[in-house]
Amino acid sequence: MSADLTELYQQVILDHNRRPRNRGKLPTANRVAHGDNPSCGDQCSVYLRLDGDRIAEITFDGSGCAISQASASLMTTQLKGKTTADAQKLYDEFHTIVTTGQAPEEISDLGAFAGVHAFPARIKCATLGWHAALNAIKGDPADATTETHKD
Amino acid sequence: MSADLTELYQQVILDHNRRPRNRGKLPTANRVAHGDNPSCGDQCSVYLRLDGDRIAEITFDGSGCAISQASASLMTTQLKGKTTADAQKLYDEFHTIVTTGQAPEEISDLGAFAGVHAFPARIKCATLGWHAALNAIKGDPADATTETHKD
Amino acid sequence: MLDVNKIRADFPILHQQVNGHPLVYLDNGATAQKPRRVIDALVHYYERDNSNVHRGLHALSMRATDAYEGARARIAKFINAADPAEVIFTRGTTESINLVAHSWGHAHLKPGDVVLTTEIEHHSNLIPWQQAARASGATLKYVPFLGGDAEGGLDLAALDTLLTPQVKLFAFTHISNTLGTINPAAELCRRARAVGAVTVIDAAQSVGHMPLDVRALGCDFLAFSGHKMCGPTGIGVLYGRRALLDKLAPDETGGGIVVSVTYEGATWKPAPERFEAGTPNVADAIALGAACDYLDSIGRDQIAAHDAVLAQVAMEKLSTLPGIRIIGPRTGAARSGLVSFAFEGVHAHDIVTFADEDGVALRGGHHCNQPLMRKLGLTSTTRASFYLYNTEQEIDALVATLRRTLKFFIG
Amino acid sequence: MLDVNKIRADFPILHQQVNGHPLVYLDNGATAQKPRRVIDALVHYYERDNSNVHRGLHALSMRATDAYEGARARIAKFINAADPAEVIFTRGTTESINLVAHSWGHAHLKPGDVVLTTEIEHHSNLIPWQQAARASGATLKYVPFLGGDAEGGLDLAALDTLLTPQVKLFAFTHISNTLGTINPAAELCRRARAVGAVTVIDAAQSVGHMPLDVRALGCDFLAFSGHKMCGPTGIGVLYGRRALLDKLAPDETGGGIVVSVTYEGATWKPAPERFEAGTPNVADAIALGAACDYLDSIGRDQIAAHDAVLAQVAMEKLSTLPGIRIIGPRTGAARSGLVSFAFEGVHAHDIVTFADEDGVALRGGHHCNQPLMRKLGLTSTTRASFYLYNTEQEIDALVATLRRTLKFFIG
Ligand SMILES: Cc1ncc(COP(=O)(O)O)c(C=O)c1O
Ligand SMILES: Cc1ncc(COP(=O)(O)O)c(C=O)c1O
Repeated sequence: MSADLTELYQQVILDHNRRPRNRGKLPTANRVAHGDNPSCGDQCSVYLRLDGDRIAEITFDGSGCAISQASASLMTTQLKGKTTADAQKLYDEFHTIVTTGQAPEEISDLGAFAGVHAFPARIKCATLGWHAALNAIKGDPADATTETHKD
Repeated sequence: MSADLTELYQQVILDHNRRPRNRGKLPTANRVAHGDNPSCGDQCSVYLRLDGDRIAEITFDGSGCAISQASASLMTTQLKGKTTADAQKLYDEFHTIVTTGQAPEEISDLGAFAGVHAFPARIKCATLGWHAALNAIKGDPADATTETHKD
Repeated sequence: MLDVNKIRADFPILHQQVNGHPLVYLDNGATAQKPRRVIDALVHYYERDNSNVHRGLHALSMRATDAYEGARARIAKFINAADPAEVIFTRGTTESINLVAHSWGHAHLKPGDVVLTTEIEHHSNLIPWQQAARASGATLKYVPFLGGDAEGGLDLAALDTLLTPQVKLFAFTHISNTLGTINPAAELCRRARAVGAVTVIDAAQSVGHMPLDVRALGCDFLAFSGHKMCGPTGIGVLYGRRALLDKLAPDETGGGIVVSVTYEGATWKPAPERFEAGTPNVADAIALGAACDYLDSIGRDQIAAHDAVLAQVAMEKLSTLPGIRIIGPRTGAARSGLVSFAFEGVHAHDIVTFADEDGVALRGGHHCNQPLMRKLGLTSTTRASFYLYNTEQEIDALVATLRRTLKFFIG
Repeated sequence: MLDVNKIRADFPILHQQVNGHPLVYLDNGATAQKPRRVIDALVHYYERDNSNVHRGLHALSMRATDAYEGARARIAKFINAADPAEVIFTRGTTESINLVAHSWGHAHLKPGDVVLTTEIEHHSNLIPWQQAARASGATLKYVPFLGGDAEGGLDLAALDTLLTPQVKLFAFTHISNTLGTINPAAELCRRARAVGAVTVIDAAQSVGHMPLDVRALGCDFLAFSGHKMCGPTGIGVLYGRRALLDKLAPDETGGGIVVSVTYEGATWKPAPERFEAGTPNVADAIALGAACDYLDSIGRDQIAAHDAVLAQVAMEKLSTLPGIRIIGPRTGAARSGLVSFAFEGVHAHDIVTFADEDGVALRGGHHCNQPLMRKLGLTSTTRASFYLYNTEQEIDALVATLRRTLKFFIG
């Protein structure tokens, strides 16, 4: 396996893909948004319980490649308990990671996605769940279609 | 001037172009048809007085290149007094002349158009008046658009 | 038997390394590669003859017009059309189908009418009919497909019930791009004709892969793309029976299609000009003619046999992989040279990414067949699709890379 | 000043004999010739990168997608669009205008509305509006043109009366392909915007001949063809302002434009995908990007100056010919690099045929401008149209062949 591919499919990603965290509908959710990656058919729904501006609970559901599923899973573990402002900040950092391959020191597991930058076609996969989560936070009922976004 | 071009623009053609015969509307006409060459804009109307199956009188009107105008003019001189069957026969001979360059011995002035065969794009010009005349004979009110025909 | 080594030498693109491995191009269902002869036709045109067509009397324009109309005649022969005027140049299958849906649909469909298609259509032979039905008030109905060994074959018994006199048009694919099903197109046309329905065949996957004769099929319209049959991108064909075309209004209007224009209105030339508004894609039409020459020099019957053998071998070898589900008709049923498959727990995109590391080009996804995928209980499949330059060794490379991928993801 | 000899070396087609004479290509208004760089872009694509775009994850598909989207961005820069998504690939100007007439017209036009265009439009910017007006019940009105020294210039005083709040759309040409008129496009857009009308510019004759900036022009839509700007046939662009595009439904539907499809219906992706159903003309889009590179490497301001000088020289030399009538704006007025003319008693087609004997490629006819011809009292004109590779010597060849022709016909 090439170095690029090993970078892309890090252990943490494979682990989240095999055993997704926080998967399934959230009965207590007060926000939900859906994301589509129309070119490849990946889908992701994100369910939130917002408590003021804090993300009290978050789950996801969907289907897609290992990158998209692991990213959504890992995201839920990172966002739980954060404020909505923190969530936006984390996404910005995550976006930098997947587009540049540069992971800042202090960021832990999200850095596993640095390998994505070598596969530009997969950036959309990695950000799908994040787009859905941010739309849910914004209360935007529109689908988060990755192709409307400049990743 | 090249031999091909001299062949195309024979004296008889130039003469008919400069001094068209039987040009203008025919007040006594009982048949009329219009021909268009849509790619180049050539137009030709043919007016007939049919007397039984004989072409008692024939005139033409229109605008276009020397080939189309001379051909229509010469045609009127050839068709006047002929039966409609003769007209069809003459057209068939004319068509052979302009597509193959082969003029049968006995055909006189029509042979002047043999040079057209070396300029396939001009065959439509040479046959425009003829198509209008045959449509007039048939009593076909539809425009004779040269591009519907396989010349 | 095809001399595949000789054929491969005709395709410059095949002789490259991808990620350190020789390119194994198994994405022919999406687009085919181009032989030298087709590329040369483009270069020749632009270096010697390029000019606008139809309205010119100078040497270049006459050469360009002759070559363009020559390509039309060549393609008419390729599909055995009665008349070159029945060949309308379009951008591809999608535009060809839209042309019929717009022009024919607008003129003929009304509330109470039925447009019939099938559950296995590509989006390009599905959405235009949804739109035409919506615009006219007609109803769109679908011929269902079968499961089991005939998976993806059409349910011809259901067709008996569906093909009523209300059906004004029946549009179906010749070959399914996802399942590999080859539909009995001549029979479908015959039965549609019996109730007076106009037929539209989507021949995107068939015309370059097997002998095809529009008169033997008995269809009214047939659509295909150049790029899937070794021709360039940006050119395709709508074949239409002359009698129907002459009664149809153009969808796009503009220069080149008119007899007479005033500030009040315009009158149309006959087919094919009527349907080709604006400067046509001259160069690519000519190169598509060259693709016909190339394919006929090999023989489409030979290509069909070669495709079928590769699909058979691929299905046998793939079925040794653990947990694989092969989609589409099994043994016996008519099947084209493509094989779709899925694995529980490994997504098609991860498979395609891993295969690419080994130089193997596959396609993964819904293949523009979303509703069909849903019916199959899948979100995506991986597809290997073959053509005249593919070999059995390439199937071994495919199986090897899949085995490595499964090992990585499943262990 | 252009180094025309150096430029000519870039165009393989120019170095040939026609009927024993060096080719003098003066039919650039119909289509332009292609530099080596554009031809090479096609060859490179088909020999190295050819694949279907957007839906693929293998190396070739990613390269093809990058090159295709790169071309879109390149063209956006060429016309200074705010966003590459505002560049929609079409077959050419005609299809671009039809797209607006169909999609925008269908959604917005109703009885009582006025569509405004001008009396000098090419059929491709005329008939689509006649059709859209007919389909919607709107009225089509024309801005008249002037005579005299400003022949073919628009009557801007009449525009005051015509531009009422009922006008929903104003479509006009940037440069007339018959008269050479350069319309004051920015002013026309500004005045149309003042009454709330959407503007559509036909830039077929301008985009490759002068600097063009859609934001400076302030237009809503702008249409052009690749083949008239040194690009390949079969590719063109519709520029549309993002805010308008996002509210428009697609005209053609099929694969590649949808988010989600069921047997009941579909939802659309945003622009540009929404408007590009089916496999796009990938190779020619990429080659059009190469044409932008080429033209910008020369400089469109330089090309415009060169065109203008040639037109000026041509008008001076042509006016020495007996009985000539030169059409279009005279001294002072804005004028592009093409000159139309007519002789009493010698038809344009005979002139073109004679010129061809001397290797000079001209166009004769109505130039897809039939109603304008009628207004000018003509049935056809002969047109010489210039581009970056033409020289003053070629104008001498033009005048010499015309002199011979006149001698033959008139004496
Ligand atoms: C002013 C103008 N508009 C529109 C067109 C149509 O362009 P195309 O034939 O490339 O669609 C042309 C060229 O023929 C033109 O000169
Ligand atoms: C069965 C089928 N129909 C239609 C199409 C659409 O063809 P195109 O994208 O060339 O218009 C395709 C190819 O993608 C296909 O496989």
